[in-house]
Amino acid sequence: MSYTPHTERDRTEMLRTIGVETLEDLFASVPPKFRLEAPLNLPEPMDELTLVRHLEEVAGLNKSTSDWSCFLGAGIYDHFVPAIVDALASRGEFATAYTPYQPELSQGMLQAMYEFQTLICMLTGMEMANASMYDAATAMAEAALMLVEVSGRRRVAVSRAVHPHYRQVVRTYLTASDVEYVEIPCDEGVTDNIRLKDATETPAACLVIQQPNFLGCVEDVDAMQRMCESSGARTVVCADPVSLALLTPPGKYGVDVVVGEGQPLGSPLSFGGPLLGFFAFKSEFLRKFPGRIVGRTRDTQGRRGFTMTLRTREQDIRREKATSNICTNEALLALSAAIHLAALGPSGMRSVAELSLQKAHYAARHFSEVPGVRMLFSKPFFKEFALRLDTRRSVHDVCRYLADHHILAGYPLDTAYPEWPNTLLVCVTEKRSKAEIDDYAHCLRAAMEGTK
Amino acid sequence: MSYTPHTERDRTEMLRTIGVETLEDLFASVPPKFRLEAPLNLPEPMDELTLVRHLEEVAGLNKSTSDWSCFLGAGIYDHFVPAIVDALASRGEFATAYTPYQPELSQGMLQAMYEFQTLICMLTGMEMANASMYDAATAMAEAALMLVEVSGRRRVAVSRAVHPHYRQVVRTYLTASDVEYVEIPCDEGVTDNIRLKDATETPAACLVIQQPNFLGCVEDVDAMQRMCESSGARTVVCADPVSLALLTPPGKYGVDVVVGEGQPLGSPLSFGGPLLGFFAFKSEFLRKFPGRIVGRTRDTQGRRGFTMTLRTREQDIRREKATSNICTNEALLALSAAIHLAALGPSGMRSVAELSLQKAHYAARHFSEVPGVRMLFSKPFFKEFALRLDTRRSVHDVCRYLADHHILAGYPLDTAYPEWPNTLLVCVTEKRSKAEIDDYAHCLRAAMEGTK
Amino acid sequence: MSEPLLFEKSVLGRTAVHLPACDVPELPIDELLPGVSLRQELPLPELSELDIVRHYTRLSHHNYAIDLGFYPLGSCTMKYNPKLHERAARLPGFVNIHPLQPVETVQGALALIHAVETALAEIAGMDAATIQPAAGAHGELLSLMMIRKYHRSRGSSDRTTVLIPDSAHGTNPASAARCGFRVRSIPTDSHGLTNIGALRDALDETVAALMLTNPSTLGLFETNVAEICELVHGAGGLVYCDGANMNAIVGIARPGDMGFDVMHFNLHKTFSTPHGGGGPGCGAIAVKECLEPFLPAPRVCRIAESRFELDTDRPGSVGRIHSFYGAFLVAVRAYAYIRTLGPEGLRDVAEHAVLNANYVRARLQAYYEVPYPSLCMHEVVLSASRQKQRSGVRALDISKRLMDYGFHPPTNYFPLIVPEALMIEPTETESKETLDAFCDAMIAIAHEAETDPDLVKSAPHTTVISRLDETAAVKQLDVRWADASS
Amino acid sequence: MSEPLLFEKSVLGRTAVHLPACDVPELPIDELLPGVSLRQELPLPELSELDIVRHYTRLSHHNYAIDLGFYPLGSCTMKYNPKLHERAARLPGFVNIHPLQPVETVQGALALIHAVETALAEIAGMDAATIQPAAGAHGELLSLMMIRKYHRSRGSSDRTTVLIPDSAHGTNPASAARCGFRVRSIPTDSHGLTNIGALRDALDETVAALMLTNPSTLGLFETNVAEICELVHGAGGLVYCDGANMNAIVGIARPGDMGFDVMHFNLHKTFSTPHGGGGPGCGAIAVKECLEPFLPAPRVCRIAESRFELDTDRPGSVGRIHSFYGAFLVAVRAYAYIRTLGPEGLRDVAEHAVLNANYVRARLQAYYEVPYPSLCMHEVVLSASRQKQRSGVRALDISKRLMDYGFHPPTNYFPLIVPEALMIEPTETESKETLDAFCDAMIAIAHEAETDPDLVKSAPHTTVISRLDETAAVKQLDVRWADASS
Ligand SMILES: Cc1ncc(COP(=O)(O)O)c(C=O)c1O
Ligand SMILES: Cc1ncc(COP(=O)(O)O)c(C=O)c1O
Repeated sequence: MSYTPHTERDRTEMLRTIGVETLEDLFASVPPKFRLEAPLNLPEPMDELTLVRHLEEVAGLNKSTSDWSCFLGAGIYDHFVPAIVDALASRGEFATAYTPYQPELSQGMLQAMYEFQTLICMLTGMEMANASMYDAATAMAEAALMLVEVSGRRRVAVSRAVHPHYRQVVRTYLTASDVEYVEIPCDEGVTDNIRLKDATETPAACLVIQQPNFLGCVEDVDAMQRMCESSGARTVVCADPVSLALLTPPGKYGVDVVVGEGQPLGSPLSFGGPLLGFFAFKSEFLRKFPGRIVGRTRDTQGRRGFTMTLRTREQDIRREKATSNICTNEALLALSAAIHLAALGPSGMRSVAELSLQKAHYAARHFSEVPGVRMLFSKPFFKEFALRLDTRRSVHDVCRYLADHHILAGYPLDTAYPEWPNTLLVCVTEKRSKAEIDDYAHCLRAAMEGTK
Repeated sequence: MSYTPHTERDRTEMLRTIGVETLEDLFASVPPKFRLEAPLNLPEPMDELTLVRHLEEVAGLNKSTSDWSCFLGAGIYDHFVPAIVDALASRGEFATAYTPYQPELSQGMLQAMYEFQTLICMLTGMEMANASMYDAATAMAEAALMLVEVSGRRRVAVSRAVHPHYRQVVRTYLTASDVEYVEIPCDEGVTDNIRLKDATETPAACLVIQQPNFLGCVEDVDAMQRMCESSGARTVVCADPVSLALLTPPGKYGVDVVVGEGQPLGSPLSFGGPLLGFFAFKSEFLRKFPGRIVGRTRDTQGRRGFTMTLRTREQDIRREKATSNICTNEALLALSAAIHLAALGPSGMRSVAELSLQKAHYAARHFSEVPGVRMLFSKPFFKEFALRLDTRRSVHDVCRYLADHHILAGYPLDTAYPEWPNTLLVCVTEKRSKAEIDDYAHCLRAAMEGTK
Repeated sequence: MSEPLLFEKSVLGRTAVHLPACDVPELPIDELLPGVSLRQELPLPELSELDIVRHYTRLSHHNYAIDLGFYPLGSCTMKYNPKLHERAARLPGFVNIHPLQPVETVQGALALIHAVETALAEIAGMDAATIQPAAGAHGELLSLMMIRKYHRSRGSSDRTTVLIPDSAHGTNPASAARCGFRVRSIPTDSHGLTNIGALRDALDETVAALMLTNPSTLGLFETNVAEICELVHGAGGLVYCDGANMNAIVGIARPGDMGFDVMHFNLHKTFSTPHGGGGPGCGAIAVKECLEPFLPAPRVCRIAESRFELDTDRPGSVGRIHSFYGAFLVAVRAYAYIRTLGPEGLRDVAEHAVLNANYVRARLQAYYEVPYPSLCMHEVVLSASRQKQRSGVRALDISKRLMDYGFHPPTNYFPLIVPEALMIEPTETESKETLDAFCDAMIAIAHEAETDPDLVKSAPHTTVISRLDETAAVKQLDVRWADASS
Repeated sequence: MSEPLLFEKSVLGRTAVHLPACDVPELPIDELLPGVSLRQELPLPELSELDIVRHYTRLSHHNYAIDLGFYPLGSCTMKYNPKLHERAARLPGFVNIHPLQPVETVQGALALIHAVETALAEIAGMDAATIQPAAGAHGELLSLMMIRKYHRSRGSSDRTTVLIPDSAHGTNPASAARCGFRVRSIPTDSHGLTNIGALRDALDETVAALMLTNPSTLGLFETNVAEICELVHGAGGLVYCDGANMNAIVGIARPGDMGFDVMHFNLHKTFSTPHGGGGPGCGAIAVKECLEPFLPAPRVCRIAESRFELDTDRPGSVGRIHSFYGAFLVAVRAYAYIRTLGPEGLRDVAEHAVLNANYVRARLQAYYEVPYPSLCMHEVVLSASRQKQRSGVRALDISKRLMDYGFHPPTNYFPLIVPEALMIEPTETESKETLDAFCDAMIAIAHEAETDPDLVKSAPHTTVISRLDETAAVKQLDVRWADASS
């Protein structure tokens, strides 16, 4: 089985046309010593029926949120996705196309990307947006590197309230470019303004913050933006796109770059991948930003058409002088995000945000009533909040107890923040029902009692 | 929620254009006494998220063959369906189109139906086939009525080895037309030739048989066809399309009409509906057959095109003189069947048939080794066979025992054939693994022991 | 570009899908099937998986559908088919269940059928319903069988006539004939309604039933429906409602309240299940108590709050009419629809369906003849007789020309009593913008019919094929491919 | 017909999807978010569900894809993407799992990742692999980071140069630059292979690595690969294999055996995962033991026969390069592919990919210049320089004209060292019939270039739009819709 359509006769005729005897002959340029004698050490082939069964079995080894209550967030969110998203994005015309290098044959995807860019601008309040990045983490790293390039300053300040994985990725990227990485501590769950001030006294290319931040709290983007402006540092805000239906968009404050994770817009949890980085920026960076962008123009008959543009920044033209090395990005997830945003519209997006807000606060009130449980921070939060569990047994034990009740309890913060042992980051989206939240509270109470 | 796109402003403008004040005014012709005052007594609306959960719950109340081993056949078969069937047939362009009344806009479906008709002819060995019927049962009834009309004989003979539901449907249809129904008994699991001879001595319009018959056994179509020819009766064979990959097709014997259930070709079990009746016939009936048919022709520029043809038989033109009342049929399932047949091709179809045959016989050998269990008939069978269970407890109890082990054991024949108490019709398709069959044998043994 | 046939793409020895090897001990086939005549050759096409994917993807691009644009085919209710329903109808718990499983293992399916039947009875204003008929015509046939048996059960086997207005859909008389009834046609009066005088004249002791489409195929509500039902009942007949047009009155008025005894729904119309290019459908029927005993077996019945059974013991029943219980997966979609909309949503459907049709009527009445110019219900029937007279442009030409504007044409030449009929049913899911674009096109075509009739008569100009030779299709009948070389 | 933008279809107050009512007690938002600045307006488009379905269905009809036809885009390996994989990648147990779930609850996912990584290492002839890079370029970058750290870990922080042949893909030099390396270009010799002399000259103690694409973007196998690797190793450098062209040699030969230290795969090429119109992809890399410690964290590791863990304790690692573990659902598809094909099937892929490319080469070599006319691997690079010289018809024109024949064009103007390059990669899933039709079209166009060059230069003539003004696209930059009225 290899999806090759060749019959014996096809092969014979084709080999004759080519002028060789055997398939083997075609590989004459591969030195014989490198030609495998034995087959690869891989499992034997499976037919479709057998494979489907096997895959169902493998998938069945996972506990999915189809059956379990998900209170895990921390970067990947269990938001509602309407049926039309996959019904449309999965169409073969989109899914089995390459990057739209030939615009005459790719107007569908090109128009969809132009619309995606517009939607991201609308959501973030920014002037321009590219056609996607791998994920939020790499979008953030690329934003920082772009601003290093623009500013000539080889120092990047990142709030400790930024997603720990994203910080790690930024660090990986900066290390490779020998750019200095400094971390701004948090205070009460938000970026510490005073330490920020100190840190930006040494000239930094940019400050990177997250809104709402990893700990769930709402940052004062306005204040930090003004502080950075006075020190000449640029700003990168990593925004939860769902929160943007509720919060003043970063663009309003004059932020330089807004990046973020687009997964909550129409993509499932997918064990964390593929993801969708979005990247919105001030138009002053239009020769500097990474990745693809689609523009509107006219054809020879004056009809509107779409094409990839500003291509001279890109690797295939500029090679080592390109603004980034990115090539294949996340077009199909961008398409899903566009469909999702169109399907929800302003009222749906606002509902999702408000429901998440209300339910998260309801949950926070109830969970923190459980003896031994209290809120770690007192700052305003959106859909995630951190709990401190006052218990002799570890928070991991508590999580395990809830897992026995088919609840994914949250993300133990100590993994990334050793300064906060026995804390748990809990996420509540619009998909969690009151019953599920109450059940969590109930189990949490039992777990806390059992551990005293 | 009603999928209506109207805004308040749309409504106002449209009402003004129409020249009425309110939506209510549009219903002036409905006598006020009939206008509902109170809303219908129906459950309140559900949003998508809530509804999906609800439907998953309802579906979850069923035990599906995703988790249970299915040895049930009796007209609906658990055959393998490759992924491309639904991937292609579910495309909106096919699924959300109406009957192709306007050929210029419906060439896709029309060509697919022409191909379906051809595939059915290839499979059955017949000259022509229509574009589908509701299901095998109604196809059979319509075939009988067509032959009553053609022959002028108001008597139809049906083998008792035909699916009991189909026989009931035929009877319902014949009763409504005051046509006599006679049943030919079985002998050793096949239609009794001697009784058939007796029955066709009184002139009958046709004989209806099934191949393989409901009891799983292979009928001697050739012999019956010759017998009927001599008595002037026409023949209708209801064929399992999967068996046609293995058995000489009825068309070879000169049969007049071949009908059958197309579900095994690309459709899931679906709790028995929607189904796909197919209807293939000798070309002499081309002014008499029921339903739609697509023909090939040319457009004004000489290009090949497809259109519904021989329409003067149909109800919309001929009204009470139409050959049938059928209008909407089963186009989308016919499309699935065509994709399925194309995907499997001759080798795949033959594999399915041979695997079913081998596995059914393996199962029969093993099951009938269980003490107290024996084969009810000794005739050659294809993928189904009848067991007699020599037990004090009922066969339904045995089935219940196997159900406790997540096995759908089969169809207790006594429901339809009181002459055979404690018998079970078992079906084994290519999808049943050796392990599943062995497990069945094991449970059957335990059940039989437990009941002694 | 035209697409070759599957058979023309076939190459000997090519394969798409593979099956597993046999995991049980194998025996020679002729040992397993002694004396059975086996097939020698199986002349199916041989293609690769990619061939097949391309073939059908390309064919799909040659097919107009609701998903692509406005489809105002009158009497067909081509409304939006929610994608959500497609997902619902693919849940393993609905798809992978066998109709003969023990009832304990299919309680969800039975509950769903029961819920749909209960909802349909409520919407109809009737006492019971069944989803078993596979399409509207099947529902008609079943109903007539029940009516026949009803009369016989009361000793009157001489009720052999069914009255049907001349505006009725062809399935009505065809179903009546299929059930052994003599059909008598009732003329339409000058307002487009059933001619009561003629009906009165036709009513005698041979009348088994009147089949009335309400709203009618002219898009008009039969205002005298109460009187009509009384008359028929008075003469000992029953009244059947062809409910294909329920989209106009769902949640507004109920056939049962008007005096009808039995009706059919087309779930593939009113309840938004996709028509699939010609099925599957579901022609559920609802009946008054007097007809309930005759419903086909088996019936889903509730025996406890959440416990359902299949009742096969129905001695009065006309018998079975489907291999199993009807189009279950179609019912799943209809259920999703009913649960999404709720009572207010269903009423909304009717209101906006009627609003849309009247809006089209109002915008086009200056350009096309409107034979019955009152307010219409869910559809409006125009006539191109003015165009035909002035420039020879017929309803068919206008229909074909609409394709060039990107629209599916309305139904044409039906109902038969309207010359050059153009029957337009917009449905409630279309926006004002779409209706305006359509009306603009219709008006432009009316203008073209005056100024450039040949342009219209030779349409369509932008489709994959132009008009087809229908006569040749019959005369040189070719309904299956045959290898030229064989 | 052109399709308006979402925004142009938006109507104030229209809605598609509804959310549930709030089932918990609600508090005023400003009480929940005290002092937080809230958004006043959210300028997203407002459409009905049907609007959206039609919009994207119509857009899809304006997009060429493998599912519609031949897509011989060189270097992109546009092979059939099995539909079965789409179903697999939608199993709830794969789709609805969170990356931070306790590992005990995601053993299936970890087992699958482990199996894919193990298979890739075997196919590469390497010791370890990771699926974390999101695309080929990401894999390159990660590899270079690892190479950088490898050298530093051995005390040589002055290895700052990366050598890259001039035929390489643009991502190679761009990735090197992104990683702080200086790029030095190595010329190609007259046979289309790496110029060994030039390589030798370039090798000094600043060289960190050579990035070699094998088979190269000219579709040629680097016959001297062993010598090349030895030379680079001898100079203290590492050798990177750009494995974008693995489709030519999968199951035939292994980069690890040839001397490469690290390579990337494009699962969205060789392993048939759909390219999605520009992603998602997966640029998995495989490495020799010496680089294993530098692989990014976390790593999936098997701690018992069927028990997997996520190892985050990797002190040598270059760090994290993805938010989580890479494109899991892409890996699911690649897994399905590898399990479907097995060892023989994978070899089959390479053999037929190479067969197809050589067949196209053989059929076209009389009509187009073939700069390197030996047997090729999975793709053949032609040049339109003859056509350009004779009639001014360029590679771009030929590409556009191919659209009129129903084909997607080859890659053009790459590799940069071939003037008027037409880079044709048929892939193994295309049939001889398709290749013949394509070659016939190419030959016809070669003829048209002689007889009617303007026809070719003004192509395409049958697409939804004609050639676009790319200059205007930059000069009058419009990369987002803005309401004309605002
Ligand atoms: C008025 C009317 N009655 C009956 C029918 C028959 O319905 P079906 O096609 O579902 O059999 C139709 C549909 O075409 C119709 O429009
Ligand atoms: C030779 C070669 N190298 C690298 C790449 C980059 O891969 P990706 O687009 O997945 O980043 C490509 C793909 O375009 C390629 O063809």
